[in-house]
Amino acid sequence: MDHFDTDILILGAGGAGLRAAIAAAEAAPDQRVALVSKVYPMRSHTVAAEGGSAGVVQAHDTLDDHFNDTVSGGDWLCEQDVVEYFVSHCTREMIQLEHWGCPWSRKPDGHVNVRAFGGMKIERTWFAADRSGFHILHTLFQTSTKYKSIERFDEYFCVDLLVENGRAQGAVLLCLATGEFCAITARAVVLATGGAGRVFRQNTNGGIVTGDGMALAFRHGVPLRDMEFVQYHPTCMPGSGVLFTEGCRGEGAFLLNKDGYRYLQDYGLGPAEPQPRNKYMELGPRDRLSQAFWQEERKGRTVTTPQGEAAVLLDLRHLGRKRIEERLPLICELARHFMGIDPVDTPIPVRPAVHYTMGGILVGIDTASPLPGLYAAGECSSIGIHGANRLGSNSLAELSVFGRVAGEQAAAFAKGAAAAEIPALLDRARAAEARALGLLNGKGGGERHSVLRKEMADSLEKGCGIYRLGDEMQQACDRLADLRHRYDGITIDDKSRAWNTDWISALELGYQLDVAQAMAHSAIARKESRGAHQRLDGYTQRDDANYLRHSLAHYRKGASPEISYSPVTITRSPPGQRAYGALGEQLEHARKEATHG
Amino acid sequence: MSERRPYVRRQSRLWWASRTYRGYTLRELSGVGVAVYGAVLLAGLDSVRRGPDAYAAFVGWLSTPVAIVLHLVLLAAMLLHGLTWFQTLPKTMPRLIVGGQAVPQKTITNAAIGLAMLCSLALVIGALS
Amino acid sequence: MADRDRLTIELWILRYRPAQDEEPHFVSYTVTYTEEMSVLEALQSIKDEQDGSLSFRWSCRMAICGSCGMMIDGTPKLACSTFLRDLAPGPVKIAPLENFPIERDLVVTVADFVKKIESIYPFIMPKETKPVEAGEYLQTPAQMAAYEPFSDCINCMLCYAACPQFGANPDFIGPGAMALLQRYNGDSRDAGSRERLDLIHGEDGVWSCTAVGLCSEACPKLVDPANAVNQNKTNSAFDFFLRGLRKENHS
Amino acid sequence: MTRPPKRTIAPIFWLLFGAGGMLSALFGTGLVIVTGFLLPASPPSYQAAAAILHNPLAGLVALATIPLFFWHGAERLFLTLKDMRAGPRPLLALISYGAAAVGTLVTILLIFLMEFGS
Ligand SMILES: Cc1cc2nc3c(=O)[nH]c(=O)nc-3n(C[C@H](O)[C@H](O)[C@H](O)COP(=O)(O)OP(=O)(O)OC[C@H]3O[C@@H](n4cnc5c(N)ncnc54)[C@H](O)[C@@H]3O)c2cc1C
Ligand code: SF4
Ligand code: F3S
Ligand code: FES
Repeated sequence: MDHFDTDILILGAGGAGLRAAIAAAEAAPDQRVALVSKVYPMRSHTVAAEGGSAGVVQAHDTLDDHFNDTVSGGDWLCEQDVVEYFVSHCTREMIQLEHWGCPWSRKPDGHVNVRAFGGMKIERTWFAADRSGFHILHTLFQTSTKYKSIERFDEYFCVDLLVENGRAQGAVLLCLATGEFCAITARAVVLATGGAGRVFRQNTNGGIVTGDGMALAFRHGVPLRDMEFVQYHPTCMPGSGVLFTEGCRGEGAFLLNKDGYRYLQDYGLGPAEPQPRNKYMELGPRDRLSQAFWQEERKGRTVTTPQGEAAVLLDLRHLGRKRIEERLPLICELARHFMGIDPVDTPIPVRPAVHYTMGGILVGIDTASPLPGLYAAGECSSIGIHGANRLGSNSLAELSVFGRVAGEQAAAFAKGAAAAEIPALLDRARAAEARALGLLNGKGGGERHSVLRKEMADSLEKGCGIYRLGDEMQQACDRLADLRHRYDGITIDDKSRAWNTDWISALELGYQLDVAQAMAHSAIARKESRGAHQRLDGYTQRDDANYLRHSLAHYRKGASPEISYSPVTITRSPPGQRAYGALGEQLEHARKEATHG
Repeated sequence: MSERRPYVRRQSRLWWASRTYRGYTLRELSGVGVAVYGAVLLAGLDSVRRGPDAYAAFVGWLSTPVAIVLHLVLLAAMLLHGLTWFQTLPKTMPRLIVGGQAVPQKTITNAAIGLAMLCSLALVIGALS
Repeated sequence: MADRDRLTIELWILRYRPAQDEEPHFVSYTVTYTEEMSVLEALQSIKDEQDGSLSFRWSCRMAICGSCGMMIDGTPKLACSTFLRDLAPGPVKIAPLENFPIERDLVVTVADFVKKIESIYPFIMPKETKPVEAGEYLQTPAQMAAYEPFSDCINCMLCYAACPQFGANPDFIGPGAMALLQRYNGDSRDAGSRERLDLIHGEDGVWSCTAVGLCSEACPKLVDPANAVNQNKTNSAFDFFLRGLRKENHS
Repeated sequence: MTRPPKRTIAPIFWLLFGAGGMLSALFGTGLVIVTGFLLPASPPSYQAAAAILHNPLAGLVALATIPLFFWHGAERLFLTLKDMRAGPRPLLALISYGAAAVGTLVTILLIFLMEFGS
């Protein structure tokens, strides 16, 4: 097996991984950085983010407002100290990206422009047309090529972490092109492997978003936090789940039911004004909008698409051709190309689909996980800013802010750390290789992993959807246990080594099943409704007395995960009622009065 | 030893004749037509230098079927050349920004073709008068 | 619309498995398809239901990650945004991107292309360095319009598959990397044009391009890489004659 | 950093090619119509033709136009031959550019003779 030794190993080269690599290279130019990704960095799923990234810039906006929006958006399940750090560093990171060349959309005077986003009180979303993630990712990737100390391992798939003496010291990689393994030993390891949305059926995520890093850390004893909170995005393409950015609504789009009625006003988000105010109607948060869809579907007020899916209508027509084509070119392309609909004169049928995993690898404000030497940033991590529901545009900001922190922290740790214990690590690496080869060459019982994958996605969609019921969640847990068991008996069609995507998919499925179990078990254990976790079986209310706590899923080999809880850090925003629309405004007034009075 | 063994496909020697690239090859050959026409011009010029007999012979040749067909072909080549030349023109220059927006390449091409039509027309009118 | 017609279509897929095949060969698959099914979805259904050994790259399914370029009926296309309804009745020929070595099945070698991208200093070389604390550089919408389309390149390499000069000379820097070069050269915040231009004066730089122009037609993102290459050919030509003057200016 | 690659002399030919291409694209069609169709239909007398051409200005115009047409065609011929892989590159270059060079010399010579000769 090939072996490379390095100082800082970064797994994942999406937005978070690239930002971490650059930060590490700048913080410690004398240290070597290995940057690993199972796809070329610019294919990472950050590329698909459309809407934009948060950062307070306007004179009438404040960090406090961003803080409050984020904490109430997360239904108070946020680590408030982390949110505080986060909001005060977003803008700096956005400017840094600008200096590196990110083509943010501009105002006529040459200053960066910002747009409105759901759940944000004031416009603070930096955007690059509707290709914000694309431009951020390409800017970071291209900028990273400037640093000689970064060595990339493109199209290398991580099959395991190397942990020795209670410290993360490297990883075992499978080179896609050759099918050969290699071990990278390091003094510090950063996980930046992205989310896990593809465990669900209809989702906005790319094929590579399979929760690998979450499962890797999980298997090595790092808890996954708040995994029951999975965000549904309200406006996606029926069938495929491809996203229509929230930027559409930021630009003023309406959501209509089959009668052409702006139904959100029936769900506490009104009044319905021609130009929705921030945090009202269409600019409410995602969980609320997705829940309203579910209710409309129950009432039979949705349309049915040719694919047989229920949908509501995203209406852009009143914005006019010029604005639509200028601000939302990708949306035009998607609607015209993929659906044969011109948004200039026809509303687009949309429905919710799984979009984002709020939970992830437990890390502290310094991005360090409980396993020494292991850091995590980006969607794979749970640093605590999203709580029970993430606000749109907080995630790109997160990967910038905490990608940097992770790079710097890992560099600092590596500097002080003892050298990797290479012989012992290589033994472990060979064992990991043998396991992966065992999966490839094992005879199995003839079952295809694609069958298991579909069943997994179906059971999660049923059991852990927009609204949840105890027995349905139980069924999901049971089916997942069964799938986990059947997974050991799968047969891989393709026994060759070079570019064996059959094998890779099977390895990914293993990760997905672990993550899915963590989600389902965390969900069934939370007996309340909060943010993206909404129950209809008697636990319809938020229960701060018992559940203003983070869930922690712990891995147990061969068994279902164990769930425990940890406290939430609350510094200055005591849990209040989470409301939007007119009620939200009233409550906020009252809160302000109270603090001033 | 790994299994990896990238397979390099050789580009077909006749790629330039394939459907995809036929337009390109014709465009290039139209440029050769320009040179051939240069030779015809030179021959005419030289006939004048060599005296009235040579000149008469040249003018006489111009009316033969061979010369007429040749000139028809050259005319087609010139037209194709002119058209494709101005289609390529905007590709060879920086994006033209007017009033904050890029001028569409079609506009540049059309303007240049218009200019070429004026130039050629001027020659024809000049010759007729 | 429950009983929509279930149509079938035949796909001829060029397959090459280095472990067992001497050279690539076409294999036929038949898939059932619906109106809105893309070529990528057809390939996925083959992989899931008929033959798990078929390999191809994909991720985003929305024409933005640039993974799924392939030759579809002889034209370079993104599989995720090419629809079977437009190719019916078939059979449809699917092959790996032209002009690139085949790693396996529909997977081609990308590393050389990425090296080219890395070679052209694909980052801002600022005119004046400015601390982040001092805020953003100003850039008017007109200044953005000068380079923005070039920044939309998704690195899908379709333009390379369309370019016969790249087919003839694999070392030709090619349209995609030139689009990126122009993306930075055209940026009002950048001062690296000189250095980048110096990289492309050679035969493998802009001078392999014969302005075929099909690169721009293949581009799914309207980047117009032909403009990037040929504009710089003009620049390189002028620089060839004017470099004497330039030296004087510098010293 | 990487050393700059070797320059080629392609820009010289490219510039000639461009000048010839532009001239012919602007005036080529008109010229062909005039000399190919109008002239044989009603040919000017020899005296008239000679008078026009003996004017040094006309000589200069011809001197610019004809060789540039040659160089334009030569570049395209060379590239097409190269595309067709018709032979080793130096040979193809020799044939194409050589022809244009000879044509240019001949043009200069003939025009010189016409303006200053007998
Ligand atoms: C369609 C869409 C639109 C979005 N829009 C917005 C938006 O407008 N604003 C916003 O703030 N957020 C948005 N988000 C969310 C945001 O884009 C993501 O959360 C964020 O980009 C995740 O970045 P990341 O760096 O953590 O992971 P990714 O970009 O997913 O990168 C993961 C990296 O890890 C690598 N990797 C994974 N597993 C392995 C393995 N086993 N071995 C080796 N490498 C591995 C991958 O190759 C990749 O390089 C959107 C998300 C989606 C899906
Ligand atoms: S220029 Fe266009 S075709 Fe070429 S790589 Fe970029 S996006 Fe793809
Ligand atoms: S197709 Fe090739 S030859 Fe030039 S214009 Fe485009 S790079
Ligand atoms: S799958 Fe991403 S471009 Fe097609």
